Amino acid sequence: MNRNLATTYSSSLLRLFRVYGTLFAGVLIILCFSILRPDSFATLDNVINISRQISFLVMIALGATLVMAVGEFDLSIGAMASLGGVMAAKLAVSGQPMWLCILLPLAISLVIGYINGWIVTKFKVLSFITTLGMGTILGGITFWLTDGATIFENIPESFRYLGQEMWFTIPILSFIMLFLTILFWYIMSYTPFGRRLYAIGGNEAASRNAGISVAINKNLAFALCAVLATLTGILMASRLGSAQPTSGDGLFLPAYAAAFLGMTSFKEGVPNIWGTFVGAAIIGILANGLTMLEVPPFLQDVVTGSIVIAAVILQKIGRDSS
Amino acid sequence: MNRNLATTYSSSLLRLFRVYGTLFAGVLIILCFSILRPDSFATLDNVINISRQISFLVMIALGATLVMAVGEFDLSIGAMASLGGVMAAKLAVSGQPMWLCILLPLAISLVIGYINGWIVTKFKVLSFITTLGMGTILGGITFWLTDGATIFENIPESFRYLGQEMWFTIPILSFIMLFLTILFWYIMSYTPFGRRLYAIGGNEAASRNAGISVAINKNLAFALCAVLATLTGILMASRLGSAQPTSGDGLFLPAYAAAFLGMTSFKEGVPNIWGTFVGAAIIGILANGLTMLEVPPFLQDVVTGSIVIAAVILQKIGRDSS
Amino acid sequence: MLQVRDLDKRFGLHYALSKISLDIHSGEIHALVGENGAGKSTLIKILTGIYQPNGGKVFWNNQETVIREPKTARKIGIQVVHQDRQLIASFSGYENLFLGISYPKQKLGLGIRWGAMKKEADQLKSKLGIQLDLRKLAEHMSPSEKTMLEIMRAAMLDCQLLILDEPTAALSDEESELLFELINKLVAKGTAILYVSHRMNEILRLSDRVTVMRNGKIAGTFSTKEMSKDTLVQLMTNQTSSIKKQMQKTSFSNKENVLQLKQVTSKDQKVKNVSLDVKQGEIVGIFGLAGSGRTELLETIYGTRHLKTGQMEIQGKIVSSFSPKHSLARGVILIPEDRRGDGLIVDMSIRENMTLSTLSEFSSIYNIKNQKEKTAVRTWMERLQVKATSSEQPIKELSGGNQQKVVFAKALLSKPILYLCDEPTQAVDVMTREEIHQLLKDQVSHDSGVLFVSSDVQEVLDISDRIYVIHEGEIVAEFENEAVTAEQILQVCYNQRKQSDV
Amino acid sequence: GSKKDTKKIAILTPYLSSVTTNQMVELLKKESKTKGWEANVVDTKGDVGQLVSRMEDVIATNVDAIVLVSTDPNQVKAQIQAAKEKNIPVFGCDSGYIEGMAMNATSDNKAMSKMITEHLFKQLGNKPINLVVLTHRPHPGVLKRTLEFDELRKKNPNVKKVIEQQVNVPGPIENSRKQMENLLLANKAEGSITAVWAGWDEPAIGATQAIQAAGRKDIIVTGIDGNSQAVNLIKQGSPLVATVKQNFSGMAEIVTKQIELVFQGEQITEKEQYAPASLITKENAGK
Ligand SMILES: Nc1ncnc2c1ncn2[C@@H]1O[C@H](COP(=O)(O)OP(=O)(O)OP(=O)(O)O)[C@@H](O)[C@H]1O
Ligand SMILES: Nc1ncnc2c1ncn2[C@@H]1O[C@H](COP(=O)(O)OP(=O)(O)OP(=O)(O)O)[C@@H](O)[C@H]1O
Ligand SMILES: [Mg+2]
Ligand SMILES: [Mg+2]
Repeated sequence: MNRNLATTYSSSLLRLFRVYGTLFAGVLIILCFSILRPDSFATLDNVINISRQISFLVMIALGATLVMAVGEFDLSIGAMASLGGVMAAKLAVSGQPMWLCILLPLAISLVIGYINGWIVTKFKVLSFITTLGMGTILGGITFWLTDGATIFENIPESFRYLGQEMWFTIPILSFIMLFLTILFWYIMSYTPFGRRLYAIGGNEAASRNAGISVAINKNLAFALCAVLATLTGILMASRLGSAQPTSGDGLFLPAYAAAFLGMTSFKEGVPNIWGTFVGAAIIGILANGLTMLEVPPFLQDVVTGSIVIAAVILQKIGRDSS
Repeated sequence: MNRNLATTYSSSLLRLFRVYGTLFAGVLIILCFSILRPDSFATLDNVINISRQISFLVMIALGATLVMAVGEFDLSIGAMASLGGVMAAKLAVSGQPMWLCILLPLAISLVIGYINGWIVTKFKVLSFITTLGMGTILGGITFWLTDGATIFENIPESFRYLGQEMWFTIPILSFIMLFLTILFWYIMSYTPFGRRLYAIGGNEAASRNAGISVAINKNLAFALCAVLATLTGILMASRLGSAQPTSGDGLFLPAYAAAFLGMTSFKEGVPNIWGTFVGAAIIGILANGLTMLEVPPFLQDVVTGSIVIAAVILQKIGRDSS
Repeated sequence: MLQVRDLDKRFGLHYALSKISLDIHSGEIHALVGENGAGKSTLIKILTGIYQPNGGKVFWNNQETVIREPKTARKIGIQVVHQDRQLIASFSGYENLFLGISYPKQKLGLGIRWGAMKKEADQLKSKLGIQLDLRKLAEHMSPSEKTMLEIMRAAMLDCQLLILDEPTAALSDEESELLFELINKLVAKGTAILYVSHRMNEILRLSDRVTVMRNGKIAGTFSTKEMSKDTLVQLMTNQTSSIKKQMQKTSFSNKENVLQLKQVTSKDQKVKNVSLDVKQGEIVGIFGLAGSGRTELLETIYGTRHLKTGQMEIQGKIVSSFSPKHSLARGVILIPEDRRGDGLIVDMSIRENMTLSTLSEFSSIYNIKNQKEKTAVRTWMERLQVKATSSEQPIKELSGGNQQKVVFAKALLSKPILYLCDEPTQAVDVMTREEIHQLLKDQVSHDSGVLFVSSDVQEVLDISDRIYVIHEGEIVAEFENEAVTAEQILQVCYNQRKQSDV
Repeated sequence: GSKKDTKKIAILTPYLSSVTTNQMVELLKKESKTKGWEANVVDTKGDVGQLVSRMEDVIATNVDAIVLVSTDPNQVKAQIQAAKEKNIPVFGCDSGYIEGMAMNATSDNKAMSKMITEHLFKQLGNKPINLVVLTHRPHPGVLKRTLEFDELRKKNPNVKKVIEQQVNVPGPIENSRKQMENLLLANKAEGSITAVWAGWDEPAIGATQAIQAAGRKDIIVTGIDGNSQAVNLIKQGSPLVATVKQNFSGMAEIVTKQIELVFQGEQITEKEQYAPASLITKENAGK
């Protein structure tokens, strides 16, 4: 029947909207900026520019997504990133080889993240409070390492390589970001480990009863999250050529904003890697475009907040009828 | 049987621990500080001092608790508090009567909070992302109202009354805090409204089937939360005699720390008013005691974080055996 | 094969199991029966490593074994379908099937071979003869589909002992038959079955031996051949059953309508063109095969599902506002199918749950009258014999059947004129089931009406005055419950299905 | 630079919510307007990583000049080079100078710290000194002041005790007030605290309020910045006895003038230019 066809058609359009709504919103934002600032926003240079700018947010938000996938939160990611940058910079200043400057902090953070998970799973403590406490502790350690001051003197040139260099006119940072996104997308979607993480997040008791080692998998998710946060911090220090004791703190809320925005995309209601990527991209593009449009600072906030809310609402349109 | 008696005894002790564990931790902290600094910590003056210092945190955390009770989050409380202080100060500077300086911001925040709730319930958007967006918008508005500067010139003396005066040598702030805590404890425990909020947080579908208007009650929880945050902001401005555009932002994380700490007390796993109070008190007492002990700044963080984690672990001890 | 000796389990101070001893031989179907809260599920949870016992020993193939976690149980060959569904809502049927077992992996690398996984699952599906769209997410499956999925999952791995905790509670007769076939196939291979059910007919028909539990203790193990329904019930309760069924026929033609639907269609087309009526004092049964839209029909009447066209009258008044709240105000209540998902707040106490929909009766706007509330709750707990330590016990600690009783008490508290009952007696023991029937009959004698949905034809026949048969959301037949038989009703259903298949 | 007639300048800072930074930005905006330039302000709320990104954005939009306000230029080294390659001059205002920038106008943090610290020690005379230090070391300017202060206090033999506290940002007034309240209760004896040295004015204000509320007469407070709330307190004769007023209008004026020179195609020789700071005490407050 004709009517049925129409219904089918419109309902599959709605379905598309529900799944890709946030992505559509992102495209819409890009279109707007491109029309308003064709000469500066819609340029290849700027695409590269944005891809580098969002790289930190994407990386740290990937970690947040892993922990959210098992139904927990890690509020220490900001502090972890700051500490990571500081550790790497201190090592670099003290003349250690580059690989050690990167791997040692990553190894340390792996342990710290695992401890986060261990406290949560062993004592059944809410992750919210555990990681808040851990974040405070890490902040103290960072402060102790730096005396609160930015580290920038005597940082060797090689330390800046990853953060500042390009390959084929594309920043290395952008490559790293893309590589990690694809890697974790693969892990989460196509490996048993990823499926287990999602199962735990979906129904912990059922997963345990099905024979999944809930504790170990959760601990690993926390450990990976900490490693990603630390990597973000290290790369940020490399990019700035200096390590501030609070450099990562500002990433914490945007990271969760990205992950939650992502939850409205692709797999509804489930934290997912590409969703997080799109979420981070939207946040990054908004900041970039609004600066280019020279919107006054207070209006930028109002616009950003409104667009984020609008983007998620947009995606719910027609939900009832489906 | 003797063995049984012993089991009974120890198991009821464990039960006590489970319910009051965090409270015990709090008492332990107080004992430690009292022994280490009997002449300054364990004094009536200091009790009064602490009661005033925690008043802001308690008030704003009460609001967070309400929203958590219905299973949602409000991340805009910090921005709401800042805006509240700024609005009140602007009104005071413009010569409005005191009651208007207080009631108008409260009324405005009631509407804003209700909108938060409305977006969440109407469009089924995650409250996390909605309120994050709203917080950004509110931050922009505050900035617009103040041009980013602190408001302090021409604030009338009467504006400072609530924040700075005492009744019977006890700060008015402490009275307000206690009054609100008792009020909301009563509301949450002894009124149908409170019961409904908890029911919604427990199982939304079942609550709806039981004839509860889920949307309206949730919206009200958000509205009350915003009002409490605004009140906090106003009182903070009154206390400082000035309104900074970011004064409330720093309260956001501690408020949730308090509420989550509180969830481990009294009613296990359920956000509850006295739990939040105890949580806020622990955070406040730690800051107070550690400053008095003149612990170096970085160690303060490490100690605070560790104690918070230890407090929640303590309370889980013996959980398995029950 | 499995020997249990002197098993104890304590919750707080309360013994849920004491000195349980039980033997299960390979290749037998061993039934486990007992009142609600007798401890059946607890025993199963110990055998599958979810709980640890406080005393006693378990021997598996003559070796003492400690089942420390669910993983251990699965490894040694104990598979289980729990009373509460254990699925990941956001996962598809396929993914749920492979939960906790090793996925088929690529030769090189770590990736999952989705193709192989699907093939394996589909093979199993056709082997078991189960019809189920495995691509669907678990959250979109109906209770019966979820059960079938769990049964498939248990059958995925080779198992020596399969434990089924009330598997048929949410299944229709047809699906139950499928399950029985499957059970017989497994038994033929030497698998032992531990079967928990409140449906005595199934027990008598299926099992070789039956163990009766009473109050956390074993009342005895018997050969099923020597058992009858009455003796079983007697063993379970330790008293002779007194409830006598009798059908007295009344004429309803002169009574007023409590509910009348005229060509009601729901927005999502799950309910189509339904016209029906329920008269005062009448119990009207609705029967249909799984997925025929019975739940949806009740939800549309109750207001949780949107109505598109048609007209609804309650007590002769045309209804214009649809929501659970309005329905309750009109005196219409729903006993939902999924009691944990839609009926109860599991973290709250019995008291708080029971009075939830009638809170205003026990309170003014600024406070709740505690004494009044407690008295009412206690009264109903006694009347329905809810087995609990006190009215303050959280719902999640109650046995399945006792949870259902709380749902019922909540409904009864609101003194409704129309009951919409969706599988109200699932998971409820025989005695309680009779009680619930009796309760409903008592209620209708006060001029209220009941719309009663059950997957059990016999139950529908036992209780209803009139029966509608529903198929794909449409009413296809109506019977006065006089001379009609179960076969006749089922016949209508199957005929309809054949027609729509063509 | 761009070919358009109106020159565009971008003003970037992470600290727009700080009173003094805000003051400077406002002045820069006003000055630009009178010169007929279009000024665009970008604030990153304390986030330096963000600042880097936003700087790249304005470079991409081809502004004619960039002004960094209250920012450590070491953290945007690469971006300064990128701007240089596109011929966009980068000016510092209260920031610092590094290779590649056009110039920086500042009041020397070190000098200011020296000025106020010496004043403080002079006030305290020859008695034993017990100090509370309220600071926020992550802020580069405040750090410089604190380090200079550390040098000076070590040289002063009268300094017996130093309690350093980190002030939380955002919310420095409320936070420093609380910390001071606690310290006062912990040190009740007369002379157990004789002075508070604050890294900038907001904590000085919080500490002053706490001292006033406790009714302690034996403690004096100093700040740095000269924000008007602090100047007000000094005028009233509160425990806050002095601050150093940075010449923000001076800095903004210098920068504006230098931008104009660059737009006219001239070279800047003086890379670091100072707008001298002045000590504010009760005697000259509010004049
Ligand atoms: N987690 C728990 N905490 C406290 N008590 C519990 C818990 N789980 C079960 N119980 C109690 O143990 C007893 C046995 O419960 P169980 O679920 O085993 O009964 P059952 O025989 O399966 O009943 P049903 O037929 O209703 O499912 C009940 O009294 C129940 O209240
Ligand atoms: N949330 C949902 N999303 C999508 N489909 C659903 C959902 N709930 C039910 N369905 C489908 O709707 C149809 C009717 O389901 P439902 O189970 O409610 O009918 P029923 O007659 O009550 O049968 P049952 O005996 O299974 O309860 C089924 O095909 C079912 O798979
Ligand atoms: Mg059971
Ligand atoms: Mg159904």
